[in-house]
Amino acid sequence: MANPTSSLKEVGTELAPAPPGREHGTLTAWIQDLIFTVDHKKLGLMYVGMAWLFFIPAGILASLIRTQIAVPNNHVLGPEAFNQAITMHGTAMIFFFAMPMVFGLANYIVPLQIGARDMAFPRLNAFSFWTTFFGACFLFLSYIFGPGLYGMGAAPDASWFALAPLTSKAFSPGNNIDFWSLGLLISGVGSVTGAVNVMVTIFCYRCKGLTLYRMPLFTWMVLVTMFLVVMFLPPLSAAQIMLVLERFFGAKFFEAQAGGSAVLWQHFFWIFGHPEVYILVLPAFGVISEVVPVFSRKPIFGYPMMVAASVMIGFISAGVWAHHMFTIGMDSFSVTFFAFATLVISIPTGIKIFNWLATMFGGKIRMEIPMLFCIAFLFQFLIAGLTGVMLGVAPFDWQLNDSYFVIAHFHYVIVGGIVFAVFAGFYYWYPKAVGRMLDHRLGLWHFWIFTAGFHLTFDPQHFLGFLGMPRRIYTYQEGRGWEFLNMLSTIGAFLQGVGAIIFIINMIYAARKGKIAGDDPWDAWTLEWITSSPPPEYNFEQLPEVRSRRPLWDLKHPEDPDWRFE
Amino acid sequence: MDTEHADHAEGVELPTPTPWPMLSALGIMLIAGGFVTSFVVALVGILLGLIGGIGWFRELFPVPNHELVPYTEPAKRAAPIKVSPRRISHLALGAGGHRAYYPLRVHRYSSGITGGLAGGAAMAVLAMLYGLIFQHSIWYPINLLAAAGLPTMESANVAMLNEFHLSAFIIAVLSHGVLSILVGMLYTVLLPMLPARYEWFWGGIIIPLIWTAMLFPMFDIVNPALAAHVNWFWFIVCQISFGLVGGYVVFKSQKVETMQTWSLAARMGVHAMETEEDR
Amino acid sequence: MLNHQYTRFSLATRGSGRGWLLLGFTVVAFIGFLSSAPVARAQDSTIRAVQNIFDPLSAPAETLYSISLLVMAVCAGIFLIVGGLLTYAIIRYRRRGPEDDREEPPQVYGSAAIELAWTVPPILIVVMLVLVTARTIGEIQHHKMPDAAEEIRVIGHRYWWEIRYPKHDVVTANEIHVPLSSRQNRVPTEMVLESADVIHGFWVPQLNGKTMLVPNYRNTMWIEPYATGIYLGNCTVLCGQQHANMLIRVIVDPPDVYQKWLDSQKAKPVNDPQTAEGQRQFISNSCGTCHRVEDSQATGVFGPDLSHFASRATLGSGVAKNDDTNLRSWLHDPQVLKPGCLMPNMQLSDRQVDAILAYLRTLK
Amino acid sequence: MTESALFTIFVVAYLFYIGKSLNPPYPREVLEFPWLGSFFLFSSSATVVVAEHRLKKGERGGFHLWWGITMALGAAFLIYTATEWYHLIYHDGLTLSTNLFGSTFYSLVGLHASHVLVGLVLLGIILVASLTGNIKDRHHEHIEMISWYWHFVDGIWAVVVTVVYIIGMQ
Repeated sequence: MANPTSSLKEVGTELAPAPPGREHGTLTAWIQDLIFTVDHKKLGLMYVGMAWLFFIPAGILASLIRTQIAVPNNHVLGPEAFNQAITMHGTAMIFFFAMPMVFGLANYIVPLQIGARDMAFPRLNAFSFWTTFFGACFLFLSYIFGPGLYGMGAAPDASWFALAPLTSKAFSPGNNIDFWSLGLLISGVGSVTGAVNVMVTIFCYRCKGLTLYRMPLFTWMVLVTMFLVVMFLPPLSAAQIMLVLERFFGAKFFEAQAGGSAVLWQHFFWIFGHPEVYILVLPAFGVISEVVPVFSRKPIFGYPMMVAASVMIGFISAGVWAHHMFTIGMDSFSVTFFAFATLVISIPTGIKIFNWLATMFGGKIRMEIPMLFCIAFLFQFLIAGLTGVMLGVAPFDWQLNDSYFVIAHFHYVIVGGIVFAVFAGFYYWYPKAVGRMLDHRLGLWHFWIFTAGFHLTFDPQHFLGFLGMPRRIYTYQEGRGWEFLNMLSTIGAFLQGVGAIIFIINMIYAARKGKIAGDDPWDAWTLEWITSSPPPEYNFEQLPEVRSRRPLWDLKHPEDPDWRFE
Repeated sequence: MDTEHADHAEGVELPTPTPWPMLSALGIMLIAGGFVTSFVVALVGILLGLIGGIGWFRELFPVPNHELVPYTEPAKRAAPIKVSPRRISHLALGAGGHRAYYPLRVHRYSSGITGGLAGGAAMAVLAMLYGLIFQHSIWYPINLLAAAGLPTMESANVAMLNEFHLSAFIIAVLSHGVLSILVGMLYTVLLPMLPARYEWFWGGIIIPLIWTAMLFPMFDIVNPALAAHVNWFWFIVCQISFGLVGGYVVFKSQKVETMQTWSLAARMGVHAMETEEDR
Repeated sequence: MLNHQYTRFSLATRGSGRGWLLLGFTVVAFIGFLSSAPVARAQDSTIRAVQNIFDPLSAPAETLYSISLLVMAVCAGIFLIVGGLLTYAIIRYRRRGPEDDREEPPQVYGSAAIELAWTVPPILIVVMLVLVTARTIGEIQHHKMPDAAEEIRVIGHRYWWEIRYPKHDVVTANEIHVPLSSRQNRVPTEMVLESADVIHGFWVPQLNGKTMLVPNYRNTMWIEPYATGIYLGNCTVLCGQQHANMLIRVIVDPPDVYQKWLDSQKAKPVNDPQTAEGQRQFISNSCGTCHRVEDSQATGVFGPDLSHFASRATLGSGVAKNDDTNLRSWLHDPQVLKPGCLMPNMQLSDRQVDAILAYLRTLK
Repeated sequence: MTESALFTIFVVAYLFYIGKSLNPPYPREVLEFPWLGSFFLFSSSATVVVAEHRLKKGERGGFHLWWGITMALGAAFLIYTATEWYHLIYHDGLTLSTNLFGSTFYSLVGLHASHVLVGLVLLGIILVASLTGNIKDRHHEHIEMISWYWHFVDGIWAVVVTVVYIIGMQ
């Protein structure tokens, strides 16, 4: 990695004149700008836009899935369509909604928070975005070019963790699995380069005075996240390369007849798969750690512990992957070890929850929309963590694994945790990016409908798991005790859809008619609020200089600044 | 790449927008597309990737392309941060209501470790004494403790419980040691929060009783062997012995102020040492 | 060992005060669940369609049940405490009006002491849970089988189960008969789980947790049911299109009934001359390349063994009742009842279907 | 870091499948210890250091010479690997799809070879740029990075040799 200080003085000598032919306003100019841009803010917004773009089909697939299993012996989707739907829903939500959302927020917010003008490698940043985007397009093209009947395409159908022998040529003869592995490989390239870029940016481009120890928590969590991406995405890529070699060149990695092991794939997949959860959830923690203090009007409680806990989570997450595989027939020592590691990871997570709680204690909590989402996040993530403990206790997991309880658990993490944090972040930073506030009343509708829908959807699924309903079944027979709860869950899913539509309406409405935000609508403390909303292309006229964790507090309260107590 | 954002009087230098990264990415996608469709697509992809890559390289070499982005007009720039009119309220140091959350002084954490070990030792001695008196074996309580984690111990009979088992010994010592140290550490923090005059009573007797009561309903599942063989009187005596001995060691140690209390006090514009004296 | 489990079961659920205390902790977590509990105790005592993991009827499931109660109690306790604090914080410290905006609250950075205080108890809980987990794992995985234990091999195929009884030389499919175990006469059943193609998962919640069937691996699990009935379960690992209809039926019989069933499965099929035409059609339409019928030319191994087909209650791995209407539909086109299953439509005429149906009905 | 993780997975796969191939050829029968290839690659690590040293001292000619030697050694390594593979494929009949050994061997060694190839391209770009006089002081950092990459590739080869030719042949 380059050392930025060594040549800071050296100014580029050949300045291009003002670029010709880049006038604004027309559609072609807009598209040209999208393709050409290397600005971290535009790319960040493009990431976020891409995330919402793929959220829509993935969400529609989710509602189709729920419709199919709302009642026993239903025929909305056939078995093939159902398997494709669950695969595409899972893959798209993880890789093409949540991951771009993480990268989008990181891209947009991190340089602003650390007082930098842009990312370390702006062109690489554009490349990362486009590979991610094209990877996603590639996957969805399978609906057109896949090996389906009657000229229709067929999407991958081996579920998002694509367990090994099912994906081999013998059991999945078409090329839809190839769409899956190649699409994710492409976007994996984008994610890794993007992660390296963010890491270098954070390490080398912090403004004067912004030591690691003063860095905003969101940036800290993003840093840990990017480490995880760089370390743990390659195992998935490697496994996918093996799969591609196997499917195209007859290699024998996972083929049972040649002595290959289906277990190996699961190990590789989950070495990636579990840290992936933290890749997604740590930035969510970051958002919460930004929003909760600002709206409680107190600094984050126990900043050093928050950082330490994130780093610990990052480390421990490397050693827990096999808890997804308790039912695979491991020996008792391994089972015990992974159960232990899994339970241990609940400790730093618990510390975080307590710290957020302590931040709220003694504060003056402003119930704005971002804070509402944070509070809901705290409740839901608490439950998600506790169900995670239940799953971590291996003997209990033998009952719960691969049942609807697991579905409920990880949707609590991903929807109840990450998506809620994303909403919180959206309501929080939307004014910064657009210059206008999201509407409060619509926000309230969105919050309450979505939260109600969320609980109606996923609370009953815990009990479905207790009642023995396995995941990924496209139909079930009457009399298993699942009908009522499934119906509830489906109604909830549509309620969530309504909530999401209100949110989209809010975004469109606010972009045109929302209240003008001003530079610092929330009276916040981190550097992104020091510049105008939306920020100029170069972010800051003058690079800021900070003396504490809350530079804006120092400016707002010169009589009692933070730096006096560091 | 390090010279990308230089300040000038009239604006800031930023990298020139460029289509090459996007073209390279498109090329990569088409190469992958070649796998699932036909090699022609892959050829186009390789071509695009090469064009993109070369274009990108020329963008950077020998000197990265830049353009000068002029500053926006002053009216659109961010306003300077205004001084907040809000007052900041302060915690009244030493006020009763807040003490429970932010103990001003805690015992040394090291005293927690020694206290925990001492308490643990006292408890172990008592338990082994019990074993010696009633079962004529000091290994009896050790095996019972280990039965929480050892399936073989769980179903063992009394004769087996009286023998020495290495694995049981290791598990028992480890778990007992870890638990003792942790509870000792907890004591360093908890004791200052308890009602000041009767620390020994709360820490020594009430807290052990509380955790015994909490353990009671789940005892069957946590450690069925112990649940089956337990002598509750001695069990509670052992727990209290921990509380008393551990609590005593911690209690006797010197209290130290934490960084947090210092900065908290200083934050309030009150000098920390003075406040201490005030108390 | 076993006695322990029985007593613990009764302690934890019935009568004993401790059990009630424990249940008290979990009440919150159970509220929604209890609403479905009446369903769980359905009237039909023979078909146990509702497989509630909190209503275990077999030794290992019961051990899992007791540890799950512990974990849920702990989690419910934590939820009450943290959730309560959170609710308290929201109500107590919310902004109460414009006057609150004039003042910032005290700026508190943190407190190492209090953080230690809330770090240690979780560690204690983790240590306790790990100990219990380790013990339970050992208890189940290293369980000593008595000599009388029954052994079966369960081989997962795409969308059906092959069941073999090596001690008795019996082969059947989809419907697993196992003996009842009682305190006087312990007969646990040890299952060896293998797969012929992709990964499957075996799960009958009231009998035991789930275990995967992985090609090239030999996994084992055991059950020891102490209530008769037909237990329904599912394949739990996505194995292809008909994963949802890869249903499991475990039939727990009293020892004498079980013995009778074994004898009937060992008996050779009778060659009824009236169905000779059906048998001929069966062979000539190459049913025998995939299916096996004892003492005949049909020796296939890809599909379920049909030697005692008529003795089974269901078709297509539990997808439909084994009656004439369904069987006729199945023979015409299996893809109607089970779209995506590996048995192709053999394009049989009505006459052929009738003949084969009559033949299959004699395979008792 | 990414690359290390990527290699780790292939190494793990190789180790996992050692001795699990169901049909010949087995590693012991067909592999020979790559003395020559290892020599080429490891010595190139030394020459690249010399080249860098020359560059720092401002000796353009020496830099070109040693940089060129590094490239030649890298190319020689690739040629060695190619002949080894040619021998394996046409003489021993070991291909990617023969057995587990073939799959893991070619993927691991191939992954490494592709990194050598990328390294060669990077070295080549530098050489061409330097010969045409386009290398300025500001690029020294990049040259340093490329030489680090080259060392990294060497380090990986040490691991590959240990796994494939020492552990794998027992």
